[in-house]
Amino acid sequence: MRLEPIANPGPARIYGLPALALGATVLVASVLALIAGANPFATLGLIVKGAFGSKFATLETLNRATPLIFTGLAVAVAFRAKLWNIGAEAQLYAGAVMTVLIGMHSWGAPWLQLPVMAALSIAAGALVLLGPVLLKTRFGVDEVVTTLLFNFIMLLFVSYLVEGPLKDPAGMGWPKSVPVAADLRLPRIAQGLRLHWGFALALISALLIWVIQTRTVLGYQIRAVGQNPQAARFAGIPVNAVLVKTALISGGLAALAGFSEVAGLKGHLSRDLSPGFGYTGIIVAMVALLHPLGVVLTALFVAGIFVGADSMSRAAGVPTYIADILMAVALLFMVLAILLTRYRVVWR
Amino acid sequence: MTDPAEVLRLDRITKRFGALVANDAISLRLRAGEVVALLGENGAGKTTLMNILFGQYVADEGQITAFGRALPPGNPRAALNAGIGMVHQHFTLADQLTVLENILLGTRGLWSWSMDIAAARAKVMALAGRFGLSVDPDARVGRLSVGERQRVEILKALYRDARVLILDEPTAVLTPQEAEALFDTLRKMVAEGLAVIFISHKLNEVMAIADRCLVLRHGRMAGEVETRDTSPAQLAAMMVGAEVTRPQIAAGQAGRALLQLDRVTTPDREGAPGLKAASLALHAGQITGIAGVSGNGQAALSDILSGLLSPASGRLLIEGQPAPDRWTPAAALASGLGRIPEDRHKTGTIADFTLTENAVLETHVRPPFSRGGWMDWAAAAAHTRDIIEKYDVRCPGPDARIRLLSGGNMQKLILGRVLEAGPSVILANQPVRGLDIGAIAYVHGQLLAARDRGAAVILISEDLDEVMQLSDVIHVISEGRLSPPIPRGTASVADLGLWMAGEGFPHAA
Amino acid sequence: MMAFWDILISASFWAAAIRIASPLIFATMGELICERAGVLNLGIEGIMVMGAFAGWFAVYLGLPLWLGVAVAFASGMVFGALHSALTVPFGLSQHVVGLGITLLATAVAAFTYRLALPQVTSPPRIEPFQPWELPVLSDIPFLGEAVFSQTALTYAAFLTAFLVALVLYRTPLGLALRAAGENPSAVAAQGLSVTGLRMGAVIVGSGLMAVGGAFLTLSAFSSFFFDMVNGRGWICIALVVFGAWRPGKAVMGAILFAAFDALQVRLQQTPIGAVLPYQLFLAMPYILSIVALVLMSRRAEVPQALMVPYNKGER
Amino acid sequence: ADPIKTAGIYTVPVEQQWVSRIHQAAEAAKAAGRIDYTYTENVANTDYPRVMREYCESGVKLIVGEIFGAEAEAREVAAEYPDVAFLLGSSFMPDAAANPNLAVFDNYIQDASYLSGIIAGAMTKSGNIGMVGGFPIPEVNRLMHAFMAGVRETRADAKFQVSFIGSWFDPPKANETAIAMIDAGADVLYAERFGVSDAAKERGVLAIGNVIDTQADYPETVVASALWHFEPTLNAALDAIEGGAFKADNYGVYSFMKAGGCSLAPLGSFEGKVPAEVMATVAAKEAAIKDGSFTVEINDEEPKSS
Ligand SMILES: Nc1ncnc2c1ncn2[C@@H]1O[C@H](COP(=O)(O)OP(=O)(O)OP(=O)(O)O)[C@@H](O)[C@H]1O
Ligand SMILES: Nc1ncnc2c1ncn2[C@@H]1O[C@H](COP(=O)(O)OP(=O)(O)OP(=O)(O)O)[C@@H](O)[C@H]1O
Ligand SMILES: [Mg+2]
Ligand SMILES: [Mg+2]
Repeated sequence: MRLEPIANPGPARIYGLPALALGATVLVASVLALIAGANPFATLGLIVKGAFGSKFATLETLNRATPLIFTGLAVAVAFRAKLWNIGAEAQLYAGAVMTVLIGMHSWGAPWLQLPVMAALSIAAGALVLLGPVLLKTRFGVDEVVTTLLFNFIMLLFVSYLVEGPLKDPAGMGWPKSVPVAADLRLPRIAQGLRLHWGFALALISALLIWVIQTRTVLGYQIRAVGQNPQAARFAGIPVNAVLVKTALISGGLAALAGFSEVAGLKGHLSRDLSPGFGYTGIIVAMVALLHPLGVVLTALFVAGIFVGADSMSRAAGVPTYIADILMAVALLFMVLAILLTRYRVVWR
Repeated sequence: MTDPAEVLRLDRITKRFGALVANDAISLRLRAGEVVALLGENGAGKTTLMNILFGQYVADEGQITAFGRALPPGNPRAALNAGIGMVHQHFTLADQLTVLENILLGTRGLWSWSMDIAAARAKVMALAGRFGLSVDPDARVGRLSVGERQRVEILKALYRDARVLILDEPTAVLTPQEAEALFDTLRKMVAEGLAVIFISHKLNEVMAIADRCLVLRHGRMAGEVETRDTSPAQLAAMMVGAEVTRPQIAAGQAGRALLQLDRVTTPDREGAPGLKAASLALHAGQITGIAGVSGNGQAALSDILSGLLSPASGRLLIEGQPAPDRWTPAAALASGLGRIPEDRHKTGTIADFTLTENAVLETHVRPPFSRGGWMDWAAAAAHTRDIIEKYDVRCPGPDARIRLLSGGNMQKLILGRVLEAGPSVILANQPVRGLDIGAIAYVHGQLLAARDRGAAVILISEDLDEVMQLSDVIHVISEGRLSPPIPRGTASVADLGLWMAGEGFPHAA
Repeated sequence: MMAFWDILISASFWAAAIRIASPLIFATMGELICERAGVLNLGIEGIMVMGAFAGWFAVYLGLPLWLGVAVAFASGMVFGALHSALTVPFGLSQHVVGLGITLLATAVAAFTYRLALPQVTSPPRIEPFQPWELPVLSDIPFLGEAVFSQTALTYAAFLTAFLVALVLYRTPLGLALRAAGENPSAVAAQGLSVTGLRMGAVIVGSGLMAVGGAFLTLSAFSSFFFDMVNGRGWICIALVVFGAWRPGKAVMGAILFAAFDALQVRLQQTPIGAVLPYQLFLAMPYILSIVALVLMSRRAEVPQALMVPYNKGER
Repeated sequence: ADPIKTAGIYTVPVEQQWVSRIHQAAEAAKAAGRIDYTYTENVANTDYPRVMREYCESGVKLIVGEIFGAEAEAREVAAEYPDVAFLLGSSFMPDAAANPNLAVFDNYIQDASYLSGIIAGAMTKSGNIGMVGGFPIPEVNRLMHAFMAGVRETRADAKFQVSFIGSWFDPPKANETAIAMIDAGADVLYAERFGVSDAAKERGVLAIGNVIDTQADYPETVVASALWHFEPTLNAALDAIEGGAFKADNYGVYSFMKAGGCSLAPLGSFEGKVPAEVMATVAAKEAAIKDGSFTVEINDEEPKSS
């Protein structure tokens, strides 16, 4: 079999296939529910209810989506330049570490110190990605592996910090960091809403990245470097400088995920701050075809599936692991569906 | 009634890509011991036809018979087993593997436990000796020169006992010497009864090697002639469908020197020599030709001019002033250089970018295409429409991805991009490689026009005829050394050929 | 300082290193096969979890240990088939599919475990592989204890590595696989199926990864835990790189990494361990991989078509 | 009365020793008709507050769980649902002002650990005892200290190797760590984590269990175990709820031996293999603990190798 590009896919394809992917996910959910002895016909309703069925559910979904928007954007920016940043997880933790370092003592007015915290977190994340990128530009070392490896080094470093120098003396020996000062927590968007300004920051970032990608010289250069670095170099584009700039943006965005999780939700750093947000961000970005606004939608979709399916597992009495299964299945179906909106399969 | 010597027969092959008919009921016969040339403009359907023959595409209609037996469609393995070998336009070799490994690939059942390297090596060496294809069987392919790689490709086919060999533009990337060696090999093969299909845009080669010529035009068979009954001019007319007129070339009016190299030396790189104390002056209103066998320092020269390389010693002067310290592609562009790169696919364009995005690749940092870091896409699109119109770029529109353009049209866009920026110095590196005659005439015409407007043009080409026709002054390049300038008409082809072969330049006056 | 050398020259330390290396060797060979054919398989971590579960569960249900290994292999092949179907003919992003498979396989293992064993209060156990004393060999001083008192599955790991090297470098199949990872169009031009080769490599490679996981439940330990693989899959990806895509070097790398792990555990009882944080030792494998990459970067040995999908129709 | 709607939220699977005791107690209460019990396991700390909220929203009246990794957020949730009773494992004390509805507990089973130490001290020949823990948190530290104190009763000169594997759940690693200790001379292991007893079994040395009784799995290896019983804790909470008196208490005391919250597992296959005079000491100490004449010291400092 082979794939043939479709010149002008119709709306039936563009909307039908992703819908089919969702349908197939629900089918898998129902089959799993059946196997687990639950009512297969209730799954769809329970998932939707669990994700968006109440103000509480919706807010939880948005909360869950926030770090995914950041990491998804981080990956989308980097992948545009064909900079395979698999290390959003590490950059996220770098941002989180910096947030704690700056935020553990309050030394200035929050309106001053919070932006400093955010900025230095961005710098920390950027720095973490800068390493692999310099190895790439200087020595030609493949960044897929180095960024992946940095994730584990970073996690061990965090583990060292929370068991050592940053360990909370009031934490009863539990491996977690000192807390961020109370006045340096990101405020809630509105009174009584469990949604903090990190979410708004994520949306703003997405818009900003979109503008950068489509309207600026840098955005154009990033794409040129991604598509054909040699031609870009010949045309006078400073390839390495563009890669470094890309890395700074990408690492910074991922770090904001850590910043927003720590300053917005957790208040401290621990080794399990991120249940794989950095990795899921990769999938989010790819499903979104690296489009920044698509990243927002995809992050909401992924968060919705997870929160909804997790809630469904409790309501239907199915083991909780079904949430991860459905998230994975939905994502795989979705990337396939999106591919097939642009290509047709020819059997010969 | 079949001809006993007939080895291959294509009957009314038709292939459509969507609305486009790439091959329209094409028939072809091939006899043992003959060389058939397949000619046609870019996009005429030559490669498509051969891909069908080799089973990589499936024809919509028609059938193929090899050695009297029908060939199942869409099955390269069947084609190989039927004795058909193909050397693709773009080589299909694995760089990290050795020559021997590349040749052995796929020749033995996948599930067998041994490769019997010794026997294979002996067979390869025997074949190499017989056909004059010298190559080290244990060398990594990635280390080989283009000519050597092509020999490996031919050995691959011969190793599988191919009786029919298809060569798709085999000489497009070869030096004249390598091409001559290839023809020797082909003659030996034909003498042993192999049949060859040979695709080329170079009519003199076709006249030299082919027994018969088939001409395709827009996917249709435009004619078939015995080589001895035809002439290059007639072939060209058949390809294009009209008489081809060559531009009349008058001598240029030399102005002041716009760019000079003063005893420039650059380091050698991976087998390719750098420049050795090379001196050169590019004058306004002149075309300066660089003649030489590829791999003699042309890459270094081109890199120096385009800002990819700085001189290790010696000076680079622009309008008499030393070039900026940070000599980068951006600096070169800023100081008025225009560049038609050697490889339009790899370094000239970005395949997945639109025409517009490609058209401003080198100028996007300047107004009107950008201001203060912000792109102005409307201005860029307007500019692209201008180029499309002025340079007759045949394309769906400025928003089409450039990968869909044929080589000739891609080259026209590049030409427009360079010339519209109003460069004072134009570096044209192999500007017509792989183009058909119509496109070649167009590109040459534009270069001459730019010269006449006062630009200094430097033309790097391995095609000596092209250099001699166009250039007002010629430098021969050999082993990184540049000869003194030779004015138009003061040296014969034979002289230049000798100097190119490194027989020592005449001393500067 | 004394303690440090005492550890290094003790046979039990090297026995531990070889034991810890065994699952890594299986999975690294699996990943190496995939990457040699041109496919980065980031599903490795999840496939190892699946193998750990499937192998263990089969034995728990009463199958003999070796059949448990076979079941693990088969479970890996299933996920390998899914991975390759998406990444090879469809050419979907190998990052996405790989991470998706990791998520999926991990969750499927956990889901099945909980469905099958809803009411356990302490993890059920099986009788795992026992060390297999070889006649004569096991009696050699030092070597006998360090190398020849391992379980059969450890010996199988080394045998697997040997076979992988043999096939890759000495057979037509291996040649075709390597070529598929270098330049798929060269393979296609010789009438071989790139799709078939790559899918085959991913499927078999995933099977080996699963056996690596099963080592944890059938040899290293006797129960199944959800987090049991604990990043070992990612280590194997590093090992493939560290070993420059060569089976022999990758095995040496696995032993080296395992030695760091064994050392780290032992150093905690020494003065050094009291000074240096244990995380430093755990990070060593990753840091060394990066150093190795930098040192190797001059000679680009990376399979040239790694992560590049091959599609006949496209241009 | 109607069964109390109860939900368990655990950050690890219910097989994990510590959680398994809570889960079992809850299942028992469910069987007895006192509660209506559902649970979610393996909840990441990131998701913990969300799951808490979800259960609260769904009308659960009692939430049992562990908030060691999500203290601040969990307490915030508890404050938002004043009508729900929270009985949570925590290293911190209850805060009646902020969270009148949040009570804490922990496995204060140092009494049983101490007794198991006495036996361990009697069983070691080399006087070298290996202890493999997860993280040096109070609930681990205090049991190790109590165990060591017990050992010193019978073997004053005992040496201890202490290691933390930096994970709650990595049996192969615990296994390797234990083997390293055996190689370094340990002949009795304190099996705080899964994986340790396997090493002991493989190398033919002895192990002392913790929290759960695994002797059935390792009949030749596990001599004695300090068991935790969650039932007294849960029952006390249920009584309080039923009486409308649930408040911010520290339920840790219900894990004390006096309250029936811990015990020494029966010797089982080691019956008769532990010297009788040692068992007499154990019995005497147990009686003293129960009548309050002897208290095992609670020391939450991180233990170090000696
Ligand atoms: N895979 C394809 N999909 C769609 N159209 C194709 C494809 N391959 C070729 N074509 C079309 O077929 C026509 C013939 O292309 P082909 O490559 O055979 O030309 P050619 O004669 O070999 O040209 P050149 O001299 O430049 O090599 C082209 O105009 C192109 O539009
Ligand atoms: N997949 C495709 N889809 C559409 N058109 C295609 C495709 N493949 C090839 N073509 C067409 O094939 C034609 C010729 O292709 P080819 O690769 O032979 O280029 P070319 O003219 O030979 O360029 P060059 O000589 O520079 O390599 C082009 O006109 C292009 O439009
Ligand atoms: Mg062609
Ligand atoms: Mg061509």
